[in-house]
Amino acid sequence: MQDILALASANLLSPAVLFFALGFMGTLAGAQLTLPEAVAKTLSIYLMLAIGFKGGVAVAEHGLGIDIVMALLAGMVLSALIPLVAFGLLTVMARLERVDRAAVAAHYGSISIVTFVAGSEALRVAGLGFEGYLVAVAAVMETPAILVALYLAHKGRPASEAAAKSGGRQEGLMTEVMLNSSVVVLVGSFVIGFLAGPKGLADIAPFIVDPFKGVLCLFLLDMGAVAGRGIRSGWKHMSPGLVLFGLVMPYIGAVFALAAGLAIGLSTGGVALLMVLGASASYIAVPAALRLALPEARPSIYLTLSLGITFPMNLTIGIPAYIALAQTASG
Amino acid sequence: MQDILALASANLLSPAVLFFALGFMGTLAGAQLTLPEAVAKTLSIYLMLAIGFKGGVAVAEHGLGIDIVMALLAGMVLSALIPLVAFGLLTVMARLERVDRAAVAAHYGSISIVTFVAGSEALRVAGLGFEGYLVAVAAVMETPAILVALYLAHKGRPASEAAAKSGGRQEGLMTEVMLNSSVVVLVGSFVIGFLAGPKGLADIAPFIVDPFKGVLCLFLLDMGAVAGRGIRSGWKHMSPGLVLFGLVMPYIGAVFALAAGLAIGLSTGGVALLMVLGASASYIAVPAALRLALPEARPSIYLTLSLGITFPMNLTIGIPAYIALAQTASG
Amino acid sequence: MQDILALASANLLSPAVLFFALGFMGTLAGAQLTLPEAVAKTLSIYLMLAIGFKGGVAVAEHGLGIDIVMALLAGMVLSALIPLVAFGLLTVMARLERVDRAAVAAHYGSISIVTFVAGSEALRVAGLGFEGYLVAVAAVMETPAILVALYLAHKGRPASEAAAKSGGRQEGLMTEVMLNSSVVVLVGSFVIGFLAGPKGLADIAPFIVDPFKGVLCLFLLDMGAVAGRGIRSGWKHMSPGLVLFGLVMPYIGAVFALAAGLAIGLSTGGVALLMVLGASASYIAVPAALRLALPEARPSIYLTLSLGITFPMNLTIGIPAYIALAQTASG
Amino acid sequence: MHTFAKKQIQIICERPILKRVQRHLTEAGVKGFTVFPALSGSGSEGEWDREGMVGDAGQMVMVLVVLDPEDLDRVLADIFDVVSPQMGVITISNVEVVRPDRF
Amino acid sequence: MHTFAKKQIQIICERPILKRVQRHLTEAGVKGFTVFPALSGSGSEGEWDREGMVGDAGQMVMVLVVLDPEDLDRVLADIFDVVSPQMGVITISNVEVVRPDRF
Amino acid sequence: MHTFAKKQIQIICERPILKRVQRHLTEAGVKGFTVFPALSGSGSEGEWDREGMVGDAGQMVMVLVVLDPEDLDRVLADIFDVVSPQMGVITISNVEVVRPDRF
Ligand SMILES: Nc1ncnc2c1ncn2[C@@H]1O[C@H](COP(=O)(O)O)[C@@H](O)[C@H]1O
Ligand SMILES: Nc1ncnc2c1ncn2[C@@H]1O[C@H](COP(=O)(O)O)[C@@H](O)[C@H]1O
Ligand SMILES: Nc1ncnc2c1ncn2[C@@H]1O[C@H](COP(=O)(O)O)[C@@H](O)[C@H]1O
Ligand code: NA
Ligand code: NA
Ligand code: NA
Repeated sequence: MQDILALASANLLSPAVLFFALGFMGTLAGAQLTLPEAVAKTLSIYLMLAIGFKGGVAVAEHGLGIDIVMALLAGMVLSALIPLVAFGLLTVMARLERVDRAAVAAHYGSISIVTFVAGSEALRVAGLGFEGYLVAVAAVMETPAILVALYLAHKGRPASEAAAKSGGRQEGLMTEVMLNSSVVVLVGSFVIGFLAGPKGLADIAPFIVDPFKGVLCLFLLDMGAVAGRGIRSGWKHMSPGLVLFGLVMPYIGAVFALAAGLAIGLSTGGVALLMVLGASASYIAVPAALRLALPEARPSIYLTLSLGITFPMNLTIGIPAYIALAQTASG
Repeated sequence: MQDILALASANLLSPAVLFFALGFMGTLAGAQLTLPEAVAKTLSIYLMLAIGFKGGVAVAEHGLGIDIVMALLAGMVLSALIPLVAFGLLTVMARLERVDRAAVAAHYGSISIVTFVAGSEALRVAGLGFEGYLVAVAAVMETPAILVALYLAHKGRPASEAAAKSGGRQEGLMTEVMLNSSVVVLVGSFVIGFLAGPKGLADIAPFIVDPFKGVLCLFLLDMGAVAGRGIRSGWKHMSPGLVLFGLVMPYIGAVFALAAGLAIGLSTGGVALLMVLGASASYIAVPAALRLALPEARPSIYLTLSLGITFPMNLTIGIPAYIALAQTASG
Repeated sequence: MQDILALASANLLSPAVLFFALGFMGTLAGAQLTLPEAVAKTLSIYLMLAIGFKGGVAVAEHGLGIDIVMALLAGMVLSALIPLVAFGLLTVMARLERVDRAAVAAHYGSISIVTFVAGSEALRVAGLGFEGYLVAVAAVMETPAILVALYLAHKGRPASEAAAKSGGRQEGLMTEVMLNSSVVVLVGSFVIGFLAGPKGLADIAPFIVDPFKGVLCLFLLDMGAVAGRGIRSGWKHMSPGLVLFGLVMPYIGAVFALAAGLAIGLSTGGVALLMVLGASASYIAVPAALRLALPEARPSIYLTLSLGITFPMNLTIGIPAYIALAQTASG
Repeated sequence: MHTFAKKQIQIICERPILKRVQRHLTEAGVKGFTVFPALSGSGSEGEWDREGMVGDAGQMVMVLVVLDPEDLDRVLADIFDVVSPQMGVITISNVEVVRPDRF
Repeated sequence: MHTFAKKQIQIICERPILKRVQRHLTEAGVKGFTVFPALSGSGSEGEWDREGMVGDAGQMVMVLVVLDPEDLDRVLADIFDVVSPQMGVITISNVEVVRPDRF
Repeated sequence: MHTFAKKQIQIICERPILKRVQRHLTEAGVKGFTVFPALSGSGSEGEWDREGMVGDAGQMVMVLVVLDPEDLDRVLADIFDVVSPQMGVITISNVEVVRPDRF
């Protein structure tokens, strides 16, 4: 128990979380703390590139095996399964249109790479290692959730209407989703890291390793500001049930991931990180895909939930909780 | 005397000042050397974040005391006092509308954080330490000057007209000014640095400490270009009296700060840095606030003075002069 | 021979080249992998600043001599000569308007600073040093090619028409070209590096030396994406003859540079780097100048060639080939 | 396609007063607006260029408002009061739209 | 100078559907268009601001198309189908051009 | 509100010639103009996209000029000479303004 508290307070007092809080609270108080869009996008690419590369190098060092395939499969299953649970839960907890429930469900099945990064930093502080290939697992978890959500959204409709509504709408959707830049940079950097190996890492470590935590702070300042803005403008669309969903759903996703992680025999850190993936909700790839595929779904609901409620919760108390759970369970 | 010359030439030949000169002169010669706006803004946030954080860590290491309160008070008094002097001097030295005099005065009472940064780098080279909390002093010096200037601008007017003119104009002004992003990032990072302490600093030092001087060079290249552009387009609005004011006023502000710094017992480096604050003129927070509060005041005058004349002067010969003065006076 | 293969594979498996390939192929596959314009521009300025500064420091360490003057002259001669060859070759190999041939020729006479950077990294890996002043040679090679190309473009025309066509068009052209920001930052940083010397370099090395390779990776990801986009949209304007030209011309430029480098007695690494300069084709300064000076020339041809064909070829197989040739010839 | 006549107000104003303009538009009941960043410009107060700038002063933005002709006068009067002491330009033009009820 | 009457379509739409809009414009045979980035805005779905955003969702862009009055109806019908289920605004206005054959 | 008829010229041109366009506008005596950055586009010379670009070639900007109808012909003729050999589009439209003396 003491360990858990120590973990939690170490996390809460880490510069990264404090900068997130600065952005979040400063924005609620009325300040403008966002970074310019061009820079925010670049920092996000930097994070993808850095963790992808480091993951690839880790795999190059430890070798490829069947466990990677297992983990990738587990990730895909989680990404497809969690939306179903989320959809059901939303049906009980909130009065939303079917399409909005499906859209929210997609976000929770998919993942947030920044939460993943924050989780891996917390593990490092806690002295726990993890499997390098989990980066690749994160990448494969981006898309299955979207497909399941589209199915959920359309299932209730008369076939003819569904076909008409989505007529031409799915054109290009799948390539858009599969080729969205964050996935390509993540996977591409993973492969490059695998090819370049530790020698390649040594070359570019002063760019992707040493300043990484500091860059994360700057990025989380921005993310905090964007989350705070989301809460400011989206709060009126939230009901108590929805807020509760945004706080509880991550733990459900995490428990599913816990089971999966134990089943495929991940290390304690690996289990914790898979839980972080299960718990986190997308706010880059999925919203863009849904604007194309489910334009009737309201961003003011899904973005406020994933970015304004779940992301801050995961970053502050979720991550230490998942680590503690993983430690207890792995035990 | 030899020391002063050594100091001055070390400053003039530092990469940071040379890059400023490159931007300034290249622009006067017709080149386009600015950075994109998105990047310039981000670099400025980076500088705030870095010096705020380092200041906070310094205070965490040396402990909080009554001296901080004294210094904050001194800063506020300076920021309120200097505009009065500047306003009076302008009345003598230049033929300007009352509102323009008040606007210029506001800039000189407030501070330029980049000049502060350049000053602290020069102190480091000169081997002089300074109180970490001076960062917080810089933050509190941003706003009092604006209030005094608004008072000066409106004092001369018939009450009715003044009220009419500013009708609705001050709406939101104060929150705008207090919550302007540079102040919030500076103060927020200061508090975070204080909370995170030396351990937090070690984490992100490869981002905010090691590359700091280099980033400053890039930023000063841009600042030089912007200053040069300001001179190119604003020169026609300058009179000999105004130029002289832009060159002399910083020394007056510095002398006030010298007195204040000695009075509250700052270290030699601290006195020098408070002088730099007194001498420097704002070009971010104050111009934006004045566009809201005193739209009749002409930016071509106040921006050309603060950015085109005072900033380069401070950066090149002002800073070494203030350090030398502080050393002589502290003795 | 084995050495050459080792060199080539070390180059092909370097993170920088792999990231270029990721950008290039990802874009051909349909992904959007470019960085925001503001960031791409800044990274390019960063590269100029870093290599200029390092070049200047190298010269400060080794002293100025007549050899620099010789090298600058050689660079200018190459830059003026290569377009003549390119123009002739194009006349044989492709059916293009005179003005398009002249425009393409200008690009090959001028240089690509990113190829230069990649070349100097490859030399470092191969353990070969080079003369620091070659950075300055790169700078002087930007413009003579443009003048020669303008001459070539207008030579064929009746004098009256030529005069009419270019009426007012050359206004400001030369200052535009000489003062284009990349040249000014490169030369300015070179001079600053020379003035600041090794002490100045130590100050800002954590910004311009340590993370350099990593930043180059990020930039090459973007360049790869831009090159891929160029191929996608420009491919229909390419003929087999043009593609062949884009692949062969660099080697011709390189051989000219080889002769010049040997003649003026450069080191092996220096010869190789001069070859890289001779082989590379501009895609920043020259296109912008030609939009002003030769608007009838089609960017879809010259940009596709220089950025879509020659740049990737140089980066992957060209650079190791030039190094190998230089070693053989110097050897 | 059947289209309906509306008005478009184009406000080129300083970025520091953008919030104020937005508040007034919202209070005046317009159903929407879109803001565009300007790059540089020139007017009676001289030239400006946002390249390299750190602060918001000295930048202009353009606010586009499509609205019903009936609302034009009221909105215009309100916005004119806000913008006229500042640098900037307001123009009004005729546009057609497909879905008239949205404006 | 002698000028010729053309139409300008102004499409304010979400960035994620920009590719789709471009494809439809090209297929509808328009000779050109230009896209501008918007900064922020407000509409029936609330406010948005692209500052600080990482993803493309929640950003609007403006597509300007100058075209011949003859083509207006066809292009408009096609684009309206694409844009109407999404957030956004389409307006049409009259413009004059110097070189009529280019549109 | 009482408004006055003016003209608006909208010049979509290449960034490298922007300085030249500005110089000509100033020399032609226009009282002001504003420049907007474009993001991407398509025309007779194919597509362009400024994302990822380092150089200025291949970028378009839009220059808006509000001016008095009396000055239109002179300014237009001058600008047309500058822009017509290059890529780009010039359109003219009618706008109303509140303060007629400013243009
Ligand atoms: N006639 C005009 N056409 C377009 N934009 C203008 C015009 N006049 C002024 N502007 C814009 O409004 C800003 C302020 O103008 P001013 O208030 O005249 O200094 C200028 O810098 C331009 O960006
Ligand atoms: N009346 C309007 N005038 C200008 N832009 C508008 C208007 N209505 C909506 N918009 C833009 O279109 C976006 C989506 O609008 P809506 O579909 O109403 O949510 C808004 O965020 C604005 O950027
Ligand atoms: N009809 C049009 N409507 C709007 N923008 C256009 C149009 N035609 C051309 N443009 C813009 O002008 C650029 C150059 O066009 P062009 O000279 O036809 O290659 C294009 O890339 C577009 O950005
Ligand atoms: Na998840
Ligand atoms: Na001051
Ligand atoms: Na060359």
